Amino acid sequence: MPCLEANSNSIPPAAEMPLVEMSGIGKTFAGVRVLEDVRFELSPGEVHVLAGENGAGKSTLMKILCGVYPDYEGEIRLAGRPVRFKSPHDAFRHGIAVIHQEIALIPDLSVVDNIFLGREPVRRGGWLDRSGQRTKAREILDQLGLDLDERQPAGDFSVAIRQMIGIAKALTFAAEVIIMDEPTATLNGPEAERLFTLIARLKAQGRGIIYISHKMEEIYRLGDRATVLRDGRFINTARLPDLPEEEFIRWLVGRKLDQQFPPRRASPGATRLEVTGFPLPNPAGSRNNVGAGVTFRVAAGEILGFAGLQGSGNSELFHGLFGACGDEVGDSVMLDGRPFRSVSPAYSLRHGVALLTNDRKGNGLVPALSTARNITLAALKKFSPRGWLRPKSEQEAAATQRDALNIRVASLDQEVGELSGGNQQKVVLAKWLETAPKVLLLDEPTRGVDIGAKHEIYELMNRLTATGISILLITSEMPELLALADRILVMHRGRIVAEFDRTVATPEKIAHAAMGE
Amino acid sequence: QPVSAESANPAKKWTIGMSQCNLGEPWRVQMNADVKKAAEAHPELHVIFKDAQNDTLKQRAHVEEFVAANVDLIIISPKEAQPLTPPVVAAMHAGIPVIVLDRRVVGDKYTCFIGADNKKIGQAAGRWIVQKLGGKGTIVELKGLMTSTPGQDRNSGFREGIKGSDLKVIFDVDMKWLEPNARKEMESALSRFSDISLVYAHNDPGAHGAWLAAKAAGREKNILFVGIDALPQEGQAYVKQGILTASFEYPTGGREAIENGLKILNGEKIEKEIVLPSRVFTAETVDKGGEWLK
Amino acid sequence: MKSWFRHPFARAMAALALVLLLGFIFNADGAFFKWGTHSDMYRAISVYGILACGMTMVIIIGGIDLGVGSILGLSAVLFSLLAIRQGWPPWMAIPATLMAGAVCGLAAGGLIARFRVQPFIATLAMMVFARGLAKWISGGQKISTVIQKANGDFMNVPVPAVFDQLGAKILHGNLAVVTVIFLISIMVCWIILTKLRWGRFMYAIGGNEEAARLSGIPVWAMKLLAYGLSGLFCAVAGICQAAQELQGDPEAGVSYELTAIAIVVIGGTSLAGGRGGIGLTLLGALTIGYLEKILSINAVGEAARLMLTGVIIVGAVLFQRMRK
Amino acid sequence: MKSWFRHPFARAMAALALVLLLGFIFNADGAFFKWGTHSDMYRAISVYGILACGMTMVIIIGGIDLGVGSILGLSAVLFSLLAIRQGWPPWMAIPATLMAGAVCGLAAGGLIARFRVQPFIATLAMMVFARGLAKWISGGQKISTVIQKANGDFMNVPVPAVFDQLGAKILHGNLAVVTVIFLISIMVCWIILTKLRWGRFMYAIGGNEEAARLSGIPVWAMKLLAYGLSGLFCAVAGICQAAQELQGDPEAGVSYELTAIAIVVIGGTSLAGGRGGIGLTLLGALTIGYLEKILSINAVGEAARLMLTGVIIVGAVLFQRMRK
Ligand SMILES: Nc1ncnc2c1ncn2[C@@H]1O[C@H](COP(=O)(O)OP(=O)(O)OP(=O)(O)O)[C@@H](O)[C@H]1O
Ligand SMILES: Nc1ncnc2c1ncn2[C@@H]1O[C@H](COP(=O)(O)OP(=O)(O)OP(=O)(O)O)[C@@H](O)[C@H]1O
Ligand SMILES: [Mg+2]
Ligand SMILES: [Mg+2]
Repeated sequence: MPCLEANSNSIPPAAEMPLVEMSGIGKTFAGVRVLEDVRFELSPGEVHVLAGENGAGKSTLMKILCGVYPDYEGEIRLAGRPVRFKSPHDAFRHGIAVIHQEIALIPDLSVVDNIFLGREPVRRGGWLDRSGQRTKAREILDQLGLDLDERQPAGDFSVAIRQMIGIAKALTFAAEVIIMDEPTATLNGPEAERLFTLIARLKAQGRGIIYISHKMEEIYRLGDRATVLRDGRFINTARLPDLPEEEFIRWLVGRKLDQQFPPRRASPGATRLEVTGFPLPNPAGSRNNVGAGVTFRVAAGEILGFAGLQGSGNSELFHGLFGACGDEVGDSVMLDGRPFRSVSPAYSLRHGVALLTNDRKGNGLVPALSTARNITLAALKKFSPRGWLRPKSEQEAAATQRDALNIRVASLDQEVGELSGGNQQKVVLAKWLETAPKVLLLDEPTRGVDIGAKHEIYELMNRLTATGISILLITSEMPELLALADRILVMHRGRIVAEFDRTVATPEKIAHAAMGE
Repeated sequence: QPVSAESANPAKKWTIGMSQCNLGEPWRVQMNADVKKAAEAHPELHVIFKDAQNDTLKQRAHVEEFVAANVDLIIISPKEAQPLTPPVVAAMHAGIPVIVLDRRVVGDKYTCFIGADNKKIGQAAGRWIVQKLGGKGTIVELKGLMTSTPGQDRNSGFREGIKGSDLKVIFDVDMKWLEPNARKEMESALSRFSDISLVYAHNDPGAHGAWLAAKAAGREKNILFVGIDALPQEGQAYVKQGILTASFEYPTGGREAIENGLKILNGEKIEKEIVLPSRVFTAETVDKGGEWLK
Repeated sequence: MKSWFRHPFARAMAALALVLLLGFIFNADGAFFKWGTHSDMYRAISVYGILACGMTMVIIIGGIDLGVGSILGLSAVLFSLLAIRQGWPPWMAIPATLMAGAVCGLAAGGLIARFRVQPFIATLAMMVFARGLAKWISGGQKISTVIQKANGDFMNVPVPAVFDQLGAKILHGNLAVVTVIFLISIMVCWIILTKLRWGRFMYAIGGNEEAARLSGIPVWAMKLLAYGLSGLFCAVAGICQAAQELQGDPEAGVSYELTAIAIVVIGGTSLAGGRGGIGLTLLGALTIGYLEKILSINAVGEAARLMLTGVIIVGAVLFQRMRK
Repeated sequence: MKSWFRHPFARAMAALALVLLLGFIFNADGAFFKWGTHSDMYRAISVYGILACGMTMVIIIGGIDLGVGSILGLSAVLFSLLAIRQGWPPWMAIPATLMAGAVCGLAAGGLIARFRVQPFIATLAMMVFARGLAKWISGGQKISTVIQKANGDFMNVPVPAVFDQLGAKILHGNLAVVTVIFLISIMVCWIILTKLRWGRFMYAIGGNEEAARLSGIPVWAMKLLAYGLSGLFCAVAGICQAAQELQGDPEAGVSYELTAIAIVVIGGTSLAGGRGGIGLTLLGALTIGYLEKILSINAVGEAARLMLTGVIIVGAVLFQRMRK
């Protein structure tokens, strides 16, 4: 079993000897300093949380540790021995496995092939051992509770499943150090739970886990120690049980943060969107074709939450409403009392409907364009009367959004592909806000966003709804859903199975309904 | 001979397969046109044209296809001697007479070769130029593709022709038969040399391109231009327009091929090697149909 | 300072500078220092450059256009047929030819945009089709002022004035008209790509087509636009070529697509789409133009010329990296 | 059933079927039904097919190789020089030529993998360089059994047996040896692409290079491998070409790169990389081979042949979509 056995040149667990020691780490991108004299330490059998605001440098620090950026300053020691990785391959051979923040799968390769990519088990003579691969893949997928055809291309699956495949990929190999960069950003409760169980098991085996997250509950539940970065600098390391949450947040944000969820005063107006028997689009290859259709209505100024597990079809519903699938939907949708035939995204945008998808890398951003140009992309008509661009007003609008959402960029001309994950998410949100929509479909709007910025986004949503905008919201974070949504619809296998008012909704009720019980 | 037996029947239709190696050059288009024109005069002839697009192996396949279709006669203007020899031999073995046009095949397994001699034409051009310039002057030579035999022969023949004179070739480059290339190269020659007596180009489009370059530089009056091929609508017309001083004919042999083909089909005896004579066209002679080279 | 060198434009400049340096060293007895040499080079590269203008937009939008050389040939033939044989005045012959070029581009673009045919295949098909059409309408012959009469004799008609005008040099023979047309094409593309909404859309589509679509960008219309414009520029180039050669050659433009793509790519525009610009294409055209010119004035033999071209291209590209 | 048609292989089959259908209809008085016609076609397409084998891997890894035609020419010349002029035995001449081809491929691959030169540029440079080298070592002459002696006379040396063997047809003249070599090349690629880790790596790199790198795949080694193998297949094709032509022509293979790429792409392998396969390339080769053959046995004129080729390519590709 070449893949599950411990790596040959891995480090023997020593009592005091830390597994990983990083000291004096510095990193510069094109003249911009993103890490300065950072230190970090990981012991065997420990879950060490790495925390900080968006753009603080967490992912960069981890990419240095796993060999992605070979040119850095400072020193890394593995079990006391100094190392300098030249490539991810190099790092893996030293027993370091990573779940990257941006899901790094090959869309056209099957799930099994993705899981074993780069360390395929081979039979004698270098031939691929396909059946062996499949059995092993099944094993780990079952542990993660993933019931899917492992021969299907990975690109066919929703973001959450792809995230799970990424996790499976890192866990299939018995690495000494496992880095998890926001593994639960798109995961629902039950899926996250299974991951936590696995983490506990790995911990018990003496592996070291570096865990990056913006979700407070998780951090406190899993973490043994936490290290905080801010603006690329080391702030502090502390044992988590001894660290009050308030203090922790102060380290993170540099100031005190009042309650996380601003109070919501809902004042729903007239019916804005009325959906009757809307047929869910059926993406090629997907087997859950549901005939009945979906029925609901949203009022102006209301936030309507959608809950549902993996495969409930809520993301597909949003895509369909927005016209992203391109089919004519007939008269099943009424917007402000008039039929709304969402034939294309352009049509929807003209009628004031915007969709923020849950896959910012796949279909949210144009990485090669600058931050400012991404922000104005969907509303470009506004900035180009009669077709001529107005770069100045574009720049001004982008600057306004940057300040409102606290987007950390070196300059608005920086390519958006170079931003940190959370900041990219804010750029996508800014892009859709810039279209001044009447109806905003938000699928995981706060994916990977730090707590400070989340707070501001929540306030922003309150302000938007106060002006009569309707928001449809999908989020995998239960507290967020409960605190923001005025009503919550629960979906299961393409149907709406329950509806709760905010006053009566509880996590348990929603979870039950979501499982179809 | 099955051929002569059948030729008694006047209603007999003959099918001729014509394999052209490339139709990307006007000269070869002209060859096909000549074949076609000559054949149209004989209602009993039906010619199938195939164009190998400058691909030896494709041309080989074409000959094989003609054999498979059992044509009565094959005319081939081969791209290459060596690789096209085996299919020609195979056709002869199958009892199909083969006329080889313009370029040769190896050995003597063919019915008849018709073609002109590039080396002789090059030589004639050289001697003519020596005479024209009075044995003294500077020459720009715009060569055809130097990996092709016509290019090599038109070059070596020319060099032999001017041997012993005081003519100096000051600039020689490969323009690959193409007019835009010739113009570009000539521009370079013009910017390097203030004194150029004559441009010798391996084909008329090349000479025309050179003339265009000289005209743009305002120097076309001080330079003579000589080309080869002398197609009526190209070289001969350029001479008439006063663009070229002379153009040397490189006959296509299309008409001769049909004429001799008919003889073969009718069982007549013909010569195995027919070297086509060539003409030079100058301002004085162009209207009279040129002057035959000795 | 340091970041200046990272800019693609500066890197394309570095490659051009290297080539110019070679020109200074191997100046062919001073021929390289004459303005005429440079103006000749600009003339020679102009037709390729005009093709490269359309190609830049097609590549930025994430496609490729193999049809440019053939559409150029078709346009050259058509323009000559109309202007010489039919005797149409320029104000009719030119728009008609431009229209025909644009239609060819749109046809390929339509296959790509509506039927999702790979750009390589759709434009390859256009490449062979347009070449066949050029040969068909010309009867395989060059369309020149020499015309075959019914009796088989040839007669010579005068060259239409528009040929002379477009093929001429202005400013006392110091600048070719086609070079001016090339510079105007560059300007037009520059405006489209940097000043108009369309340009932004093209970059967005090339960068992430799905994100562009979801942002309400009319992806297929933009693709049609890019390929249509490319066809239009091919027609412009074809007219220029015909005017310079005083004839419409159905073989004109064979393998020009490779040069046009090379100009765009050596400038620094990525074939992956979404990045690059027309300024880079201008520099790429100059780099390739000077490279050819320097080898030409030094009368370098064919074999050595090819080998040197390969080596210098690599050298120039590596030189670009080095400054980084 | 429905999903079967969605499979790329089935779609490539549809295109081939359409072309074969045309062959049945326009069978040129039954010529299309003779085995000889088919075996000729297989022979004619084999050299292109061998190039397309290497090209498939390069395209799957997300690159492109413009150098194949030139490396073929260089190999043909080198092989002829070694086997005819130097009189080397086949077991020395063949490996030496293969080595040279692989080195050319590796050189281009090295620029791409190590210095991140765009594949288009690196292989374009190799394309001109190898062509120049072929002309240089051959002195611009075809290397055949006709040898010019010092005194200017020509003498004819016998054709080495290896030329006859490789250029022959086996099974009573029913199958060309080069076709067998083509099929073996297909098999080799099939094993690499589907049975070995290398193939998996190539698909991964073409699908998402960054993700592949993060998965610990030695990206640059794989790129070297793909381009090196492509060079190797070029040398195989060059040897086959020389054997069939009984000479080494320094102009051999000009513009073959376009045909090789077309075979791969028409099969259905995407130029974007990461998708496709060698089986598709086989189908693509047959489609293009039959298309040419059918036009050829019907002796369609040049202009019409080109236009029909364009139309049928588009038709075949649209036909593929239709079944979906
Ligand atoms: N390739 C790059 N080029 C230039 N700047 C970069 C690049 N990658 C990251 N950065 C910058 O480095 C800083 C740190 O980014 P990093 O991704 O490490 O943040 P992070 O802490 O992981 O944030 P998040 O919580 O949003 O994921 C950011 O300001 C980002 O813009
Ligand atoms: N493009 C696609 N091709 C094939 N199947 C798809 C595609 N998109 C989604 N699916 C499948 O359709 C089902 C529903 O997907 P959807 O994204 O709506 O789920 P979801 O409940 O929103 O999940 P998530 O929590 O990941 O957002 C899933 O099984 C998913 O794998
Ligand atoms: Mg991050
Ligand atoms: Mg969802």
